[in-house]
Amino acid sequence: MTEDSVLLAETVAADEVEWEGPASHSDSDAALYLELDGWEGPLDLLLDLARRQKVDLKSISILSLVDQYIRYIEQAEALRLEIAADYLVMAAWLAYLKSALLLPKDEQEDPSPEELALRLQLRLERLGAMRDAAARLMARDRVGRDVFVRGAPEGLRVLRKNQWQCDWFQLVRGYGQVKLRTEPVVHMVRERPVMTIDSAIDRLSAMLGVSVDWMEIRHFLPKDADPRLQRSALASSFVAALELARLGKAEIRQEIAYGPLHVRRATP
Amino acid sequence: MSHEMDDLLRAVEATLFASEEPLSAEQISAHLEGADVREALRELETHYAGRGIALVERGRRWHFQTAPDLAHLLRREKEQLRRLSRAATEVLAIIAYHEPVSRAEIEAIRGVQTSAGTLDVLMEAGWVRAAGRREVPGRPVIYATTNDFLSHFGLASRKDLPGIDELKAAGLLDPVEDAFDDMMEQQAAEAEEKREEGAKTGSMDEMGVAGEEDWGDQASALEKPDQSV
Amino acid sequence: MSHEMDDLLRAVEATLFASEEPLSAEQISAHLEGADVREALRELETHYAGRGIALVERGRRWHFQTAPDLAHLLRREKEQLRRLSRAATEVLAIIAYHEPVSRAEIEAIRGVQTSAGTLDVLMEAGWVRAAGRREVPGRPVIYATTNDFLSHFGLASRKDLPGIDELKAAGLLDPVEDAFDDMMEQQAAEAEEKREEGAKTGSMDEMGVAGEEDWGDQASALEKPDQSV
Repeated sequence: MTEDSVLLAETVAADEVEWEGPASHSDSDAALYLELDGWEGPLDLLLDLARRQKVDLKSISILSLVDQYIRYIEQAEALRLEIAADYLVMAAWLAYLKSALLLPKDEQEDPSPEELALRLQLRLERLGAMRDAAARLMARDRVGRDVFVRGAPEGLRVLRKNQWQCDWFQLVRGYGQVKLRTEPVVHMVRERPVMTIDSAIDRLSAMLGVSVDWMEIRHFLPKDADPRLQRSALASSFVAALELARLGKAEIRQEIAYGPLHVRRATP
Repeated sequence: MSHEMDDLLRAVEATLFASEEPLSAEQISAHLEGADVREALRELETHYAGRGIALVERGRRWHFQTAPDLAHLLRREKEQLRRLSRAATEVLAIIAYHEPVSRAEIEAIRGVQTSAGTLDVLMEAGWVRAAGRREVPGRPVIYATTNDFLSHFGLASRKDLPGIDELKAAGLLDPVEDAFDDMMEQQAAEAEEKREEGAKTGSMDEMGVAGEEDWGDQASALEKPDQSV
Repeated sequence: MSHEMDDLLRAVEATLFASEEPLSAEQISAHLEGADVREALRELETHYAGRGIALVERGRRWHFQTAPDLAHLLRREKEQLRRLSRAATEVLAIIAYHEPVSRAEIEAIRGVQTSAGTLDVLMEAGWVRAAGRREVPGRPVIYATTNDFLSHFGLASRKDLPGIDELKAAGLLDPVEDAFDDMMEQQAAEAEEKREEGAKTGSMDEMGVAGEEDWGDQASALEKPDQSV
C-alpha cells in the first residue's frame, strides 16, 4: 500500500466561508476534536498537525506526526464521532509506516519506509505551499472588493454598416442568366437519314426471296451507307424481321444471347 | 503634480468613478465621513476640462462621462464591403430592366421565389426604392431603381443598359455553370466571414487589405469576361 | 496643461473609460482607426499614478480602477463578491501556479477528489478555462487561468503571482515524484562519495554509520532545496 491510495472523496461539508489561510498555531488541541468535518481530507488534517509542530515543513518529525494523527483518530473514535473511511485508511497506512520506520534497517522491503515518509513529507510541503499561495492570492487587491472599476461605463459599440459591392458586368450578366433560364424551351429534331419500317419490310421480303439459307441480318443492310443510316436500317430491319416472322413469312434464329441474328425464308 | 494630490480629492475622484449613478455633493460627503467636497468637485472639474473624460454636474448631481466631442468613439460605425449575392444581383437587374415591377413580377421573371431579405439588401445598398403601388387587386408595392443606382453603375440612364440582342452578341446569354457560380459565391462569403472575425480581433490592417482584394477580384472579372461566363 | 492635451491621448482615455471591459492595446488601436496607442497608454498610466483612479495593465489588457488604498472608503456594505469555498481557492491557486494542469494533477496535490462543482464555479467566475488536452493516454482536459483572473487579482501577468519565483526555486511546483527522484539521485551521489571515503580508510563501521545518516541527509537536502534542483 502506498500513499497514492489516499486519494479520497472531498468532504462535502467543507466550510463555505472564504478560506483565509491555514489554522493559526495558537489553536488549542481541544479545538481539533470538534472540527473533523472541517478538514479537506486526511492530507489536510496531517498538514495542520504538521504545522502545529511549529517547525518548517522540511524538518517536521514524521514519527511524531504519525503519532498525533493516530491519537487524533483514536480520540475521535472514543467520542463516537463518525469518521469517514478515508481518515481510517490513512490511519492504518500511517500505523504501518510507523512500524516500518521502527524496524531494523536490514529487514526493510522496497520501497523503504524512509522513502515513503519522504514522499509524504514532499506532498505535505506541496499542499502547504499551495495553501499559502491561495491565501496570499485571496489577500490581493481584488476588483469589486478592494479596487473598483467604473460604475457606469457607457460601453463601446461598433455598428457595422454594409457597403454592397456589385458592378455593371455582374448586373448585366445577371440579367442574361435570368433570360437564359426562363427562355421557353423548344426542341428541334434534326433531320437524319433513316430507313422506315415499311421500306425495311419490302427490302427484307425481296432479299428473302433470293436465298433459302440462314443469313445474318447484317447482310441485309445496305452496304457502304452512312453509318447513321446503317444504325437506322439495322433497327428497322430487325422490326421488319419480327413482323415477317409474325406473318409466317420468315424464321428467326439466335444461338446465344446477344449473338448474331439469322433470318431465312419460312419453309411451309 | 499628481503625486501630491490631496487625499480628499482622490477620495472624491474614486467615489464618483466607482458610483453606478450620479451623486450629489451631499451624498459624496456622507460617503466620506462628512467632509466638505464642494471645493474638491470644482478642482476635479477643472482638472478634467479638456481631457478625454469630463466631470459634469447635472441637476446638482455629479458624474464622470466621456467628453461630449468624443461621443463618436462610443458608437463607431464601421463600413464593410460585401459582395452582392447572385440572387440579389439578378433581382436588381430585373428591376433595372423592367421597372417599376412588383415582387410577384420579379419572381415570375426569375422563375424562383425571392427571399424577403434580398430586396432589403438592395434598398440598404440604396439602389432600389419602393415606387408606389400597382393599382391591381392586392395593390402590391412596386420597385424601381434610384439615382444612386445609375451613378454606381456608371449609367447616364436606364436606356444605357444593353438590350437582349446586345447581350446575346456579347455572349452574355450563353449558359454558365450555376453550380460554379454558387461555389464562388460561397467562397466569397466565407472569406468575408473570416474578415469579420479578423475585424473582431481588432486588426484594421486586415480589413483594409481584404477590401482591396475584393475590388481586385472584380477587376479581373471585368478584364476577362469571356473566361468567367 | 489639459487643454492642449493631444487628441490621441484624449481618445485613448475616453475609450478605456467608456469600455465595459479591459482592452488590449490592439483593441484600442482597432477602435481608433489603427493609431499606435502604446505611448499614449504609458503617458496616461503616469498621469494617473497617485490619483484616486489608476490605469493598470493586467494580462496585456488595460483598465481604469480605483486606487487600492481607498478600498476602505469604497467597500460596499453588501459584499458583492461571491465567496469562494476553501476547496475552490485551493484549486484556483493550484491551477494558477501550475498551469496548464489536469484534474488528476490537482487532485494529486490536494490528496482529495475535486468535486465537479468546484471547477465549474471557477469557470463560471471566468477565472479558469479549459486549455486543451494533455497528449497522454486518456487525453485529459487541462486547465489554465484567464485574463479575467489576472484582472480580478490585480496581476500584470502570471509572473506577479505572489511567491511564484520562490516556489519555483524551491522545487515546490514540481511533482512529488520528480522531486523525490532528484533527491534520490543526489543522495546516491552523496552516498557514493562517502563510500569512496570509507573505502579509503577501509572501515566497515563507518559504512554502517553512513547508512544511518542517510535519513539525515534527506532532511538536510530538504533544508537546502536550492541545491537539489
